[in-house]
Amino acid sequence: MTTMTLAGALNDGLRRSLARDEKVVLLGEDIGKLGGVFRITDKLQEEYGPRRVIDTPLAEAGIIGTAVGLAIRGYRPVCEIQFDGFIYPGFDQIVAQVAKLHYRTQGTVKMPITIRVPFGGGIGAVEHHSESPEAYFAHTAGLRVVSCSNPQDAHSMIQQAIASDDPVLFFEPKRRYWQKGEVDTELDANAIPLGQARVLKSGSDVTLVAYGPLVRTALDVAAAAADDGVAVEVVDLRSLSPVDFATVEASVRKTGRLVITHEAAQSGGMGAEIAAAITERCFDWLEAAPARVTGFDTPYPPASLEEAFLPDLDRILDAVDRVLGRRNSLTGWKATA
Amino acid sequence: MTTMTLAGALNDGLRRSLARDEKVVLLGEDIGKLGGVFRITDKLQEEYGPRRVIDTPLAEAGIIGTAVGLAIRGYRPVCEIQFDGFIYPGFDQIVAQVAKLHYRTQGTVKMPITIRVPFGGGIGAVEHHSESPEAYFAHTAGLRVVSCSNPQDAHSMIQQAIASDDPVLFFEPKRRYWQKGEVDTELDANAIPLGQARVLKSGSDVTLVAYGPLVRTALDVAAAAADDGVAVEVVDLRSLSPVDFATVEASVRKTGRLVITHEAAQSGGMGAEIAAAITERCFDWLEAAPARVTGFDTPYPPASLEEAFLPDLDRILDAVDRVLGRRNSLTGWKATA
Amino acid sequence: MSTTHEGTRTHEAHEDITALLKLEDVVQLISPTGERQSSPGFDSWVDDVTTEQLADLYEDMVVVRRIDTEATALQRQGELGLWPPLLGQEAAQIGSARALRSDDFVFSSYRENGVAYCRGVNFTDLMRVWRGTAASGWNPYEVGMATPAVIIGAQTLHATGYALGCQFDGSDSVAIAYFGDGATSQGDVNEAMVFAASFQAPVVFFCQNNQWAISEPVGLQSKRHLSDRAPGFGIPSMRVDGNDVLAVMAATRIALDRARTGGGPTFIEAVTYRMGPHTTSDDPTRYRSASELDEWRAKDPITRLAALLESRGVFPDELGSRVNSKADAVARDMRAGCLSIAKPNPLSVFENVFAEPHSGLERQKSQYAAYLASFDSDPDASTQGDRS
Amino acid sequence: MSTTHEGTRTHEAHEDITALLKLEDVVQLISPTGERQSSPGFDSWVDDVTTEQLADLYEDMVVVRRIDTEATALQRQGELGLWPPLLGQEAAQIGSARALRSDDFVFSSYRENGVAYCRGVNFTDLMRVWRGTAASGWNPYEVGMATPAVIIGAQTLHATGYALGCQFDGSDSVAIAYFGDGATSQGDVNEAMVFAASFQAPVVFFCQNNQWAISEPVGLQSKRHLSDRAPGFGIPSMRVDGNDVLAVMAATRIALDRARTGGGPTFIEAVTYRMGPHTTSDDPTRYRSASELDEWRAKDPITRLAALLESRGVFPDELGSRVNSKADAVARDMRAGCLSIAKPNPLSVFENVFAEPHSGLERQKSQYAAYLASFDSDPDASTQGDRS
Ligand SMILES: Cc1ncc(C[n+]2csc(CCOP(=O)(O)OP(=O)(O)O)c2C)c(N)n1
Ligand SMILES: Cc1ncc(C[n+]2csc(CCOP(=O)(O)OP(=O)(O)O)c2C)c(N)n1
Ligand SMILES: [Mg+2]
Ligand SMILES: [Mg+2]
Repeated sequence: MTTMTLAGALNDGLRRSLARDEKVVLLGEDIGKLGGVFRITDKLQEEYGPRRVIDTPLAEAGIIGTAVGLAIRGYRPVCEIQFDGFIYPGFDQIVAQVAKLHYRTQGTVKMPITIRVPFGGGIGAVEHHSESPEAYFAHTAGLRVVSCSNPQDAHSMIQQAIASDDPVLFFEPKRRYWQKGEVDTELDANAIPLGQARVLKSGSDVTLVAYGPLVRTALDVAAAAADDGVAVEVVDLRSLSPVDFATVEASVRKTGRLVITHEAAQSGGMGAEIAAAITERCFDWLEAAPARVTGFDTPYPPASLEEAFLPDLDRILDAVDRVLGRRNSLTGWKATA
Repeated sequence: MTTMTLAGALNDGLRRSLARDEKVVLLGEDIGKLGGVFRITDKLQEEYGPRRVIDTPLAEAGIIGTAVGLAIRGYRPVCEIQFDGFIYPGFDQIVAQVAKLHYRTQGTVKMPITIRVPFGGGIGAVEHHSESPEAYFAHTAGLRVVSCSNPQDAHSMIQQAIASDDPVLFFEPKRRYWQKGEVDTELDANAIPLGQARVLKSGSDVTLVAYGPLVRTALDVAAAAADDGVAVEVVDLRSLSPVDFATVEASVRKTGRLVITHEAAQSGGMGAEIAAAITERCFDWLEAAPARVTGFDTPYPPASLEEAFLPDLDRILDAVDRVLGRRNSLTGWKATA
Repeated sequence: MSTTHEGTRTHEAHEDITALLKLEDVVQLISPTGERQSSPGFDSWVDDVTTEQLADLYEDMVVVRRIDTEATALQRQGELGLWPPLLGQEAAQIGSARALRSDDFVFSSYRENGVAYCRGVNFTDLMRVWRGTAASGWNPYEVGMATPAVIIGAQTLHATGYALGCQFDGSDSVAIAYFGDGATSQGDVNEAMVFAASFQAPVVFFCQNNQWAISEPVGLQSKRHLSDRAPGFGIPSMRVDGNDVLAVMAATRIALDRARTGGGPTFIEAVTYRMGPHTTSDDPTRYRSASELDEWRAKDPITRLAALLESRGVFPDELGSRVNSKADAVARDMRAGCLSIAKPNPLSVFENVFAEPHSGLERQKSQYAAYLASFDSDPDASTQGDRS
Repeated sequence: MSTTHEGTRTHEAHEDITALLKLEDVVQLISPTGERQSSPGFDSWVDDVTTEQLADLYEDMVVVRRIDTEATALQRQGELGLWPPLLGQEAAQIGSARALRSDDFVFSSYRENGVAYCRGVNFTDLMRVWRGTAASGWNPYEVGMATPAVIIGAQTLHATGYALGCQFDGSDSVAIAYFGDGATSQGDVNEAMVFAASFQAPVVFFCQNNQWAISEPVGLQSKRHLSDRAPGFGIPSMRVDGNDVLAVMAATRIALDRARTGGGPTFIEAVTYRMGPHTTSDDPTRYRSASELDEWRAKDPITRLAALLESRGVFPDELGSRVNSKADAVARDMRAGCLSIAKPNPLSVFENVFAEPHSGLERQKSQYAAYLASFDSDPDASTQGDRS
């Protein structure tokens, strides 16, 4: 076991992938000498050379489209998108090419491309640097979408994503880059499969589903609720496509209550899909409607308003109260169905 | 009252908008002499000249980005995207600019841009010509998203969209372009507000929500179900952002059962949002979990498989049976909660 | 099928293409009336092409035109959903494709059926997409050609990335991207030039300027020759008569040689004309004049090669009947193949979305299977019963 | 603040910029040591600039450098979240912005604070975005400048569309797009050139080639001069010493005049250097050498203008103290303004998403208001209570 930051764990995971398979190449803006604006690729160009760790011209469609060609040639490209808000110029190549080429070619051409995206808010950044675009990709057939929440998962999941023969959108919780944790660097071979969720804390009263940056907040919620006598079960979703509904379903059949939280806008966000699917699967077990605690349906606001925008301990606790039929800001006192 | 095809109604609505406001300009590929590949802009360049109806170079980001500049200068651009699958190269300009400029400029700059998109399948087309990308835009704060389902709405809604000071994604059900209907061309001033849904057929047993191309299918379902003694209430959503939840809520409080249908992929589609929001609002009224009948989570398939992909009468009836607790393919016989 | 003519020699003059081009606006080696023109710097690249090989090229062009005619007929008869004719562009496609090696890799748009033919794509496979029975017709690795890209320009980046891979591998294989005049306006195509120049990728950008992007004339896309664009990106370019199979072949060989020998990307503008509609759904009379078509008919790529062959003493009748019977046979095979393509099984809609299992999709598949099965088990379960 | 120098004369020689440029690689009117150089074709465009006006330009440059220094300090002190310094690019920004008319319209990136200053943007407003209190600082229509675009290159299309609107209106206003060397790789910038050329839009593409895009040297984006790109799109271009305020002004006036008189778009590459970090978050020592910085220090835009003014007999001390006290005053105002910016109300997060009411958002707003109110009505409702 080694103590690592989440950023350091990603760096080490990338290094191992580069070492393991010479077809792995990293592409992105400023990932070479600079090591990326978040230093996730720190020293990798020095170690593996400019042929394996490639600074590209400043164009996201170019990065993704070039990666597609490399993949057709048998490479395993790992693209870095510098910030969440800069993925959109590459959207067409992702949605119309990366996602569809395996289908289009009837399985003859594989697209083992990993697209790394530092995402989410909470770092006081300027516009386009705090977005949560994951739902766009989870709605896109042909893509796998994952998000890690801690150093151990960061370390394993980045290697699993790169090893996958399918394209993976890999969302990194940027405000947790400096969060430290124990990492068993040898665990990777036996790590949890990429598409699987994980129950981080068990509890019998309410299921709380989170991913990426809000997993830590969710654990804080569970601790605060415990003080209040409420046992919250925290599920770290890890994978957004596919969603591991079996794990969520098992939890909700136990608790009867579901709260989902994410930073992305509420309308059409992951919370909608999870609430809808779990209602389909667990209707007879639900004691209350699943509640969503999310970013608002607004652009990500200026830094001094992000505190208002981002789901936090209090807002999530308010929703926990709501599904429990306790006094809350939305319904006041109300018994559950 | 005049009998018009849906395509003809759009053409007439565009003509009226051009006549009413000289700041209205149409931009797109092949919209001039050709009148667009679906002839929606037929003869408009002849009538209004190449300064008002503009054939642009072949580049969607260019079309949208140029429209943004024109809007800043005080114009009211109407962009045609030739087919649904070609909107993605313009995605960045839509999501990062069109959607956010009013917010970014604190309301000083308006974005009265209409983006017309022929969408959906059922016409036996090749790849990228049958997609349903509406959920991407409904998840994007700052955009209004609508879809018309009949000639009358096409006529009114296109004019309302153009007159709106907000950007509107206008989804046209391409397989219904040739559907005919009565149009009161003078109704427009008193037409239903753009953000409002419409109950097309009332019924007390099941609420069936649809929009765009599947509204007609939904009406067929209601007719077929009526033969079977089931009264289906059909809601034409019309607006996807905002969703007129008040209308859907009122219906579901009456029927206690909800089926939603769309052609887009199920995961993260509009159906997820509607199911989740209605469950939140009507939990105590629901007799069964809302059911979704949608396209699969696959790329849109080759033409000879679209029959399998597209929700149709039988698949929707199967879901109606499901929410009624009648025998169906998914659960067999099962009483509702 | 003809022999592949591979231009393998290196050539001292190829370094300064731009200087070469100062001499002439459009490189032409065969005039519209079939005379062999001399063009310094280009001639030597096709010196080795024998009259027999020219006859093979002639055969290719006639055959792909016949494929095109047959496919158009099949579409009119309702057997294909759509077809994008290449009529008029035979020399551009055959001249370039026959310059390739089998280990080169083609990234094309939808209209390059002539190129696909040269790569050895089976006629029936060529039809699958347009018949709507499959997302694509062939295995790209078997023929060295990606399945067509419909999103305009997207494939130019793929070609660039693939070429970069060839460079990494130390291979001298080359990627070639085919695209149209309209495509040059897309961001992707310009980004492809940026990336290719930056990495000196061994890629050939082959632009068939057929004067039209559906209803839009090339003048709407650019006020300058399209070949003028690339040099500003640091990519040398050539402008050749795209209806002249020899000129096209010479230019392609020059570009391939540059790429193979570390010279990086090259841009070729093949000036040609789309003599048919954009696709079988299009009505070109809405936007262009009959006289324009007549003008280009006089520059037909096949007639001029026939004239040249005739002047070389190749009996046109003999050649003509050999070629026509080949074309007839291909058309017959193609029609039979097309009609034999089976409609896929409904459940195949779920196949190949992913390379590895995806729990969400598997659930949808099994639910749909159960749904389909419900018609078998109980015909009354369907109101329509049209599936049972 | 200085007077705006407007280049309103038409000029016979401007038609053939490319021919002009054959003469010199980079246009320079003031040498790094402050000598006035002659440059045929450019001189006459700044003949009218008096020594007094040169002194005004000097003042502008010193003031914006001071603004930059002060903002950097404010960031270091935690008063701003981020700041993108323009250090070294003063001549490029002031020389071009002072050539504009007030009815022209600027579309810029994040680094054009010198341009904003010239447009009359209030110092405090300049800081709002970087202090994180507002999505933007000013009303674009009041100063003729859009709020900065952070998505690289996006604004070049906006400028093109705006320019098209000017053309439609029959106005002779011009749109100018500012962007960096890195931006030239983006599809949007290339599409903007396509559209601008196709419509002959009255737009000026003003590229500040400051040699770096964060850690990437310009050579990674292009193997050729950036100014070589535009002609292939049918857009004439100029390459000027971006550290020479007069050369920049002359080039901008030529471009503006072309645009106003129906000549269409022009591309200007201003060759300059980003002497500071990319932003206050950046550490340039990771990717570039100290010697490179030294080299460019010798070409400082402000020193050379001071030397020229000195040679013209403008007492540097007197001018120096006038300019410094102005700069001090601006910096003081700015600091005070910055510190006075109030934190916005939480509920303002919902404002201005739409111009017209949106039922979904209104519901979220009222629910959030109720949530906030719940802390007031009952402090115990919150476990944390940190909002009450
Ligand atoms: C991104 C995108 N936008 C629009 C279209 C629709 N479209 C199909 S072909 C075509 C014209 C292409 O013209 P060109 O590049 O000259 O090729 P050609 O058809 O002449 O071979 C257009 C606009 C598309 N396929 N992709
Ligand atoms: C679409 C997009 N991709 C990436 C970024 C991140 N980014 C911000 S500034 C920058 C470098 C820009 O370089 P250049 O265009 O030369 O302008 P400069 O900063 O030198 O003024 C990058 C990559 C961005 N803002 N937008
Ligand atoms: Mg064309
Ligand atoms: Mg730069």
